[in-house]
Amino acid sequence: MTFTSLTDADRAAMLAAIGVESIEQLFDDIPAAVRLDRPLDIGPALSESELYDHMTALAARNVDVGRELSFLGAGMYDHYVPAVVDAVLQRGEFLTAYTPYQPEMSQGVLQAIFEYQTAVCELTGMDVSNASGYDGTTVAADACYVAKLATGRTRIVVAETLNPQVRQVVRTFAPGFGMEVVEVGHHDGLTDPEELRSAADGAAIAIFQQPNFLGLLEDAPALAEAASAGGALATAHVDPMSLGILEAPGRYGCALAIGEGQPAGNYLSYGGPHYGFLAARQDYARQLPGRIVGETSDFQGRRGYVLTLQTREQHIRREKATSNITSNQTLLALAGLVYLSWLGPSGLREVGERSHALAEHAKRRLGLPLAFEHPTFREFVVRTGRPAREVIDECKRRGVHPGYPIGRDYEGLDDALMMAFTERRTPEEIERLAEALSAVGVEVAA
Amino acid sequence: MTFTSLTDADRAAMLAAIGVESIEQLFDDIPAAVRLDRPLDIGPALSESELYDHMTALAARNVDVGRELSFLGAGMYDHYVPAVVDAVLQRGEFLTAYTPYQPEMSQGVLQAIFEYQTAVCELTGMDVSNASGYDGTTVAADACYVAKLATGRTRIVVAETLNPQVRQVVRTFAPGFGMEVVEVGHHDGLTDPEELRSAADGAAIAIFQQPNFLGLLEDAPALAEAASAGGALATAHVDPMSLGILEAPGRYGCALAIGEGQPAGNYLSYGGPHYGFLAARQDYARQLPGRIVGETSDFQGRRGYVLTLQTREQHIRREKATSNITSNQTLLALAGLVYLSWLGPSGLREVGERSHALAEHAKRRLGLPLAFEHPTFREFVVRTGRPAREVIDECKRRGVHPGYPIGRDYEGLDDALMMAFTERRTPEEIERLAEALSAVGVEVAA
Amino acid sequence: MKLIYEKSQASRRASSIPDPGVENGTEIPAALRRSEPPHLPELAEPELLRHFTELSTRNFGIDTGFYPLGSCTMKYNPRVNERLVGLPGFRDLHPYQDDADAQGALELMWRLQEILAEIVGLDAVTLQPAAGSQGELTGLTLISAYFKDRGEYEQRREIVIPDTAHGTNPASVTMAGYTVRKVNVDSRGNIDVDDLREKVGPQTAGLMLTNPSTLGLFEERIEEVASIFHDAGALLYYDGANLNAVCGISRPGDMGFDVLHFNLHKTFSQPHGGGGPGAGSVAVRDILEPYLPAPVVVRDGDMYRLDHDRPKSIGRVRGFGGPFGVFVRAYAFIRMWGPGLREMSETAVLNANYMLAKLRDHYDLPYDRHCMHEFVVSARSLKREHGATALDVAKRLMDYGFHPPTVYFPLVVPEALMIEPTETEAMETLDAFCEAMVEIVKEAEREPDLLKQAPHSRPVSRLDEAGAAKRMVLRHHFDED
Amino acid sequence: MKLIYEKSQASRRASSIPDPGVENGTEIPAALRRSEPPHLPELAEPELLRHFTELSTRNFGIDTGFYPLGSCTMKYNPRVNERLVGLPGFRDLHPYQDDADAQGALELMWRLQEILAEIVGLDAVTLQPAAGSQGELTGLTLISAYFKDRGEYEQRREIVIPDTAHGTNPASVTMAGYTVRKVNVDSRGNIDVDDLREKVGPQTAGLMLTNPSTLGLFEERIEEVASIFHDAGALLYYDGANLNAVCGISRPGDMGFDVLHFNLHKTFSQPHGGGGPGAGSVAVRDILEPYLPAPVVVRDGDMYRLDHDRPKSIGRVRGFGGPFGVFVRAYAFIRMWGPGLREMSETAVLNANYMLAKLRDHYDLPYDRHCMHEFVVSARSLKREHGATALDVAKRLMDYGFHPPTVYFPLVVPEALMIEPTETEAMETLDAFCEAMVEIVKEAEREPDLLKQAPHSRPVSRLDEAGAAKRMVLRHHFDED
Ligand SMILES: Cc1ncc(COP(=O)(O)O)c(C=O)c1O
Ligand SMILES: Cc1ncc(COP(=O)(O)O)c(C=O)c1O
Repeated sequence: MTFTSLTDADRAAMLAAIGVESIEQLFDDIPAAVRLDRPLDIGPALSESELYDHMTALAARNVDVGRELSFLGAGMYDHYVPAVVDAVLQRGEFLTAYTPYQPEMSQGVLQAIFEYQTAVCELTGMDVSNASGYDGTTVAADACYVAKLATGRTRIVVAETLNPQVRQVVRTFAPGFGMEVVEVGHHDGLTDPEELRSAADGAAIAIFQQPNFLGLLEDAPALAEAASAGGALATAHVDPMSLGILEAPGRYGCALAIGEGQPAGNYLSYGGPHYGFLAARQDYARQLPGRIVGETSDFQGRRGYVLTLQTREQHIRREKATSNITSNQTLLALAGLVYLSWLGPSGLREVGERSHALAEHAKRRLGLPLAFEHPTFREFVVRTGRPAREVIDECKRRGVHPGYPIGRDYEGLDDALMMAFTERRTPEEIERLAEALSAVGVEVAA
Repeated sequence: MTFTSLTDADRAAMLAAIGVESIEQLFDDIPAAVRLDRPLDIGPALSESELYDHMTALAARNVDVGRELSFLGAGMYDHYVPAVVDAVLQRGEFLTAYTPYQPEMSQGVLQAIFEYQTAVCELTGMDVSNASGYDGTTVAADACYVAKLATGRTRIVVAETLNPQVRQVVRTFAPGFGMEVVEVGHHDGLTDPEELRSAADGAAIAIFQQPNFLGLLEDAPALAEAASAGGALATAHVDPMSLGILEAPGRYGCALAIGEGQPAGNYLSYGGPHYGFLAARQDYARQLPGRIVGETSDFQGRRGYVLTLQTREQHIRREKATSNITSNQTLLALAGLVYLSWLGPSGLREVGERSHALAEHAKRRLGLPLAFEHPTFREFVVRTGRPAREVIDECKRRGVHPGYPIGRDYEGLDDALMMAFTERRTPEEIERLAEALSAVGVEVAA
Repeated sequence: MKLIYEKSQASRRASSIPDPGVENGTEIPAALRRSEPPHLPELAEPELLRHFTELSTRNFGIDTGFYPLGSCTMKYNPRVNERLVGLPGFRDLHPYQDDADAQGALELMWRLQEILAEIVGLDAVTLQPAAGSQGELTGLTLISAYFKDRGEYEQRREIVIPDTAHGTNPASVTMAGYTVRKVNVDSRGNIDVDDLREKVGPQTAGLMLTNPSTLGLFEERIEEVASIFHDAGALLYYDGANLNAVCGISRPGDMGFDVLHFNLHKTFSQPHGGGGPGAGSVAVRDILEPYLPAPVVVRDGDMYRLDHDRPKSIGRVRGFGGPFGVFVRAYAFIRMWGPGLREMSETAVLNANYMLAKLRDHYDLPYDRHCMHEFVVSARSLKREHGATALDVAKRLMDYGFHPPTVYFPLVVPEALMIEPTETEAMETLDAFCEAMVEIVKEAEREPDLLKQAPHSRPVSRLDEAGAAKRMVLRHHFDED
Repeated sequence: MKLIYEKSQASRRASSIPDPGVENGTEIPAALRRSEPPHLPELAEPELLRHFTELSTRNFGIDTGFYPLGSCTMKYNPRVNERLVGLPGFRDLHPYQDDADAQGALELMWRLQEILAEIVGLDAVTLQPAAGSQGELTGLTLISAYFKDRGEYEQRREIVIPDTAHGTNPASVTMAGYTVRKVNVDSRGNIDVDDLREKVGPQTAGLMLTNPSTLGLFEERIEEVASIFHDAGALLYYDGANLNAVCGISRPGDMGFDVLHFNLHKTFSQPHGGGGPGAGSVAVRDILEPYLPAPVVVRDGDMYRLDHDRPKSIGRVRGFGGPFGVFVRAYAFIRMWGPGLREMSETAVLNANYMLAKLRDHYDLPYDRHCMHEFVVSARSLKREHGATALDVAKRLMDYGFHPPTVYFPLVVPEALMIEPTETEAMETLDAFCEAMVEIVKEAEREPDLLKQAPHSRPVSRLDEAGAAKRMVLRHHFDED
């Protein structure tokens, strides 16, 4: 199956117009030694229906959240994505357009991004947002670069309760940025503001997560204050779905707010593509990486939207650029915008409240010892009294994935499971979870 | 989940503008005795995600053709519907528009129907096609009414090899039309032209099917000649997917060509919605039921399309109307147009050839006695030597639906299965069919 | 814009078909083989999709804007329904699948039957009919079967229909083999009961009535009307096209109707797809149940099955169990509303009355009553005074970005504009539409040519419909090649 | 057009959220609770969908028409890919699902890794990077790891880049902690090898090169260039943005490159979605394999798994295994073409050369050679003679229904217009575009204001980009309420 229009007659006419005998001749500039003299060994061409059968067979070998009752979270959540999101994303005019370099051709996507930026600012309480980062990990690295530019400093401080993947990405790129990473350990699952204060003194940036990776609510205002006291950019990594009920980072003094957009409008999709968001106080607008859309007007004074602050960007400033993003995640951010518009403020609050209520219900129902006795949002860590890996394997045989084996990332939690609850879960499903756990020897409440 | 915009404030303002106190008052004209004084007992309102879960649970209790290897056909075929069909149908401008009464608002759908009419005419070799009928059964009843109008006669002749459902629908409506139905039996699966000739003499219409319901190729030119000899409208019920390799009814003297559109671009969808097509020689254009689109021009002389020949229709002629179709199957016919455009003439031919080749391969591979020793297109009837119902039940336990129990419709075929093959089937699948049959004691070739 | 055929080029194509790799000699006799390939479009997929994408931009749907096409209930089509109908368990289910392996589909149909019966207050439902007009034909055929069974068929040859009826009603009557007996409408838009009494008698098989009527008015003396027919031994048929006005509020069964069709595609929101698909499910009182088309879905304990064994059945009216995809959407729609369907109808009626209030001083109002979910105004004065017709108003509305209302129907109102907002429109939209309607009246005074020449903003200007019927160009003709 | 926020109205909403029916007191400390709700849009779903539908009509995509945006490979996006990516087994798969229950996803990724390695002639692939520019940063970080391992990192601080390079190359170099060393381009558009020899030495870590270059020209002396670097102990990085020219024809690994990124979203057709998503998978020669980001997908017998145990890995560059949905589409695309990918590239190159032949007499041609899959012409004479710039030409093309090409890039060509037709365009489309380009030259002579004031046919006329940067209105501001 190919997607070309040229017929033999077309080809002949075109070669004649070019003035060559064969297509081969067009490749004369390629030295013989570097030409491939055999067909690519990548399997035969498939027709659409063969491809469909092949791919459905592959898909059938995955156990998606519709095929087992899953309490996995750990950064990616099974909130319901309404069909209207797909309807918008499948509009060819959005789907098959690229970066809106030519604003007159692209008012649709430009206005949508402007609306998205507004939504992110509203969620986070910030002044400015970019048009999207790659995901919730890379926006943290982006934030570090912003901080370096803004402060001239090089130390990055991260809380140990920040998502491990986020910390890993920061560590990968910090050396290239000329920065170093310091980690602040947790105490009983939480970050101590005073430890953060001293670590962040003289640092470029301090990043913490709310709710943190363990599902716990940090004393975010205290952390923000402690982080910024010594001049570092206080940066909260936040879950968009919490922001209907949890305070906006901009309201407790953060300079930057970042996060993973997946829970807000993107499918799980085995980890991507999703969008990361990055918002800042006005002071840092000119240091932000990524596309940014601004309002302007046309010859007739009509309102319109364009990519702006381009002097930050690679295509203008090249090696001096402060933004090195070209392709970004606009389509996923558009999904986020449609989803948040579908929710509205009350819907967002309800999703938060109901996920929270179900999680609290599950805590009560299971009655298992909590690994950390602190308030949580929609995810918590329990001790099962058995190696988590075994509990998972055995529950899965009963059609239940009971949660994330958090011992993978933190010491001393090998018997612990982190369980996530979204508005899609039901009390009946929590009952099934309790039954499965009980059946595999975990001592849940009767 | 509802889809209304009115807020309490809106409602109040609107009631004030109307000059009533409450919505109740707007219903004052309804006599008290016929008002419902309790809530409808239809289950609680569901949110979108609850609905989705409920519906996926229902869907999961159906064994679709992706979940078992199915050789069912008998009028509905598992040809592959390419994704581009969905992409077009999901365009809101097509999906959510209605009948193009206002042509200036509806050039998109009008031109599409004109293109569809052209495709149907090309397939069938006819001069004029309507914009779609409901399905492959109702177009047969429509054809009878056309014939009555055109001939002033009342006898309907149908071949016994015409799809039983089609015959049933004709029987249901014939009395209301003031018509009566005569059936011409089959001989060894085929219709005898001479029997048809005498039955059709003085009749309004004679309908036969090519390939017939038993999968066999009738001597269609002979049947058409025999049918029309006595002045009846020779009408072929044809399978669109056969028309890349089988002769067009218009070329062998039919007055009308009808058929079920499903195989050409519609999903199986448990039987509907699909489209029926109805095409005719020019002589019968003014008797055709259904919407018909014609070319015209606007004030500036630009080409455009409109619904035409409306003096046939119910909204103009009321009880004298010859067309009583308002809502039709345009969206499904559009799917047909997109599919046929995707195929092109060579694709249509290839689907036909390859389905045929697979069926022939299966005949050879299975080596089972054929119920009828005549050429077939992509479906044939074999004798299994056991009650078909049992063979089906036992094969299904092995994940194979071996075919349609044709004994349901025709005497003496209780041990027979009718098996259909489309381009989606493979030699490996035919092997699986052979294995399943063999495992349940049917004596397939080794 | 070019036709797809005009964009074709020999030996282009979009499709690729699997090669089974088996012997491919044909067993088809030469005499039956196609002599010349059909002229189907030949384009690669990119051009194919562009063609239809461009075509779509020349079309207006509910997604584009307000579509107050009276009698058609052009409400929002929830996108979740498209998702559901695309689930492989529904989409790819063969209609001859064994009942045991189609339990989800059968349960859905059974539940829908039950729900529909409850909504209209009748006893049994067939989902088979393909659209409203086929529902009518089915309903009338049921009535025939009933009277045949009672030996009254030959006697009862008339169906009474008011002037306001939709065209399919009289057309269905004829096709079902009956004669139409017309009854007048009185000054309040109701059936003229005195006239009615004269027309009903032993020759009467039944009444066909839309209630609320196509004027958007509830039949105030419906109980009396019903008894006139029942007293005469005749039956009442309810045209359900206007059910959106009364869900959860008043039930046709309780009004005295014996048989009706739903337009599932209207009341319960189907994407109309430029003309269809629809579904014309029919509900009946118990006396008519034996005659329902076979098969019907029945429940035996925990299992659902297609019941083909219905000796008195009129037979099939369509293939299989009916347009299943439409059922999926209708069922989904109803489940989202639940008993709130009442609020749905209330909102539809409120919206219509609000518009009526805003327009009543600017257009002629044939019947001065609260309307139900739709209403009819007339451009009679406008025509008389400024020569601007209902059609001109309709065309001019396009320039304001609105789909026009239904025009010239019902026939009893000259220069009719039949406006149905549905429940899914926002007040601002209704305001904007009414403002445009009022503005157009002013334009008619000021500059009538603005209307006569309208539309000015569409891909084509006004099209010559009469010319089309004369020319009869009904398909593309290919140059002989 | 109004912003969605300007259409909002308090207490409207589209969503409805299940009520779990459990105790719903909150356990969240008051001090952490939200003090004021965010201003998110408040609309019912019908208005929501209309808003985005209308917005979409103000946008131009490949589905709308020709989009010859040089360097971006705007080819047709097969719709089957959208179907596949929506299969629940892919769409709803949690990334922390156990490997044993994600075998289909892992197999797909593993197969894609293998295929990509074969296409470029290198040994190993990581799918993790999110886009081309992140692929670059990843590749440079791999180079750093390699030199750190060999103790040469402190010494090798320079990356050589030609003038023609895309902006992300130098930007990535800086972010990876290197210094850019520029090398000139000679009169045929190749790297100036004499200049190069002077710039490469013990301080050199590597070269970053796009081949064919952003001029659309194949680097004729690539073997020599490669040995200059390898002889100096440095590595070669290949920017894969232009891979669409050479699939199945010439492989970067065979040219001497050691590491490269793919732009899966270009070569292997992803819907670009108004800016993204993309994928910048990176392929490396065996010497760099130990440093690849973890995890990578490996195959053990019949099983596939994520290998996290990579002691020399540079670490993660993105979450999870990368943008999986992009892999589904890229894999699907490649499987449809199979070894025919060669024909894909040939067609892309043929299309470009055909356009070049049609335009060469009308615009300035900086380098007179056959081009590869794209080419660059200049509006320099047009500007000098008629004051019409490349930008004016671009804007005027909109009025002809085309998306403009890339303009003002590469920087080495003044008034550059960079045109990339891809393989999916029909000859008629190329003809129509070229005719428009030629016509625009005539318009520039005749009526230059037509260009200067263009576009004339879009929802807005030319927008003030400088003004936007000054005003800095980057979000909607709500009236205090
Ligand atoms: C009042 C009325 N009755 C009957 C019908 C016929 O319904 P359908 O279009 O579904 O055949 C319609 C709609 O067209 C209608 O408005
Ligand atoms: C030549 C070249 N290199 C690198 C890139 C960067 O790729 P991406 O947009 O995927 O980050 C691009 C595209 O923008 C490009 O054209």
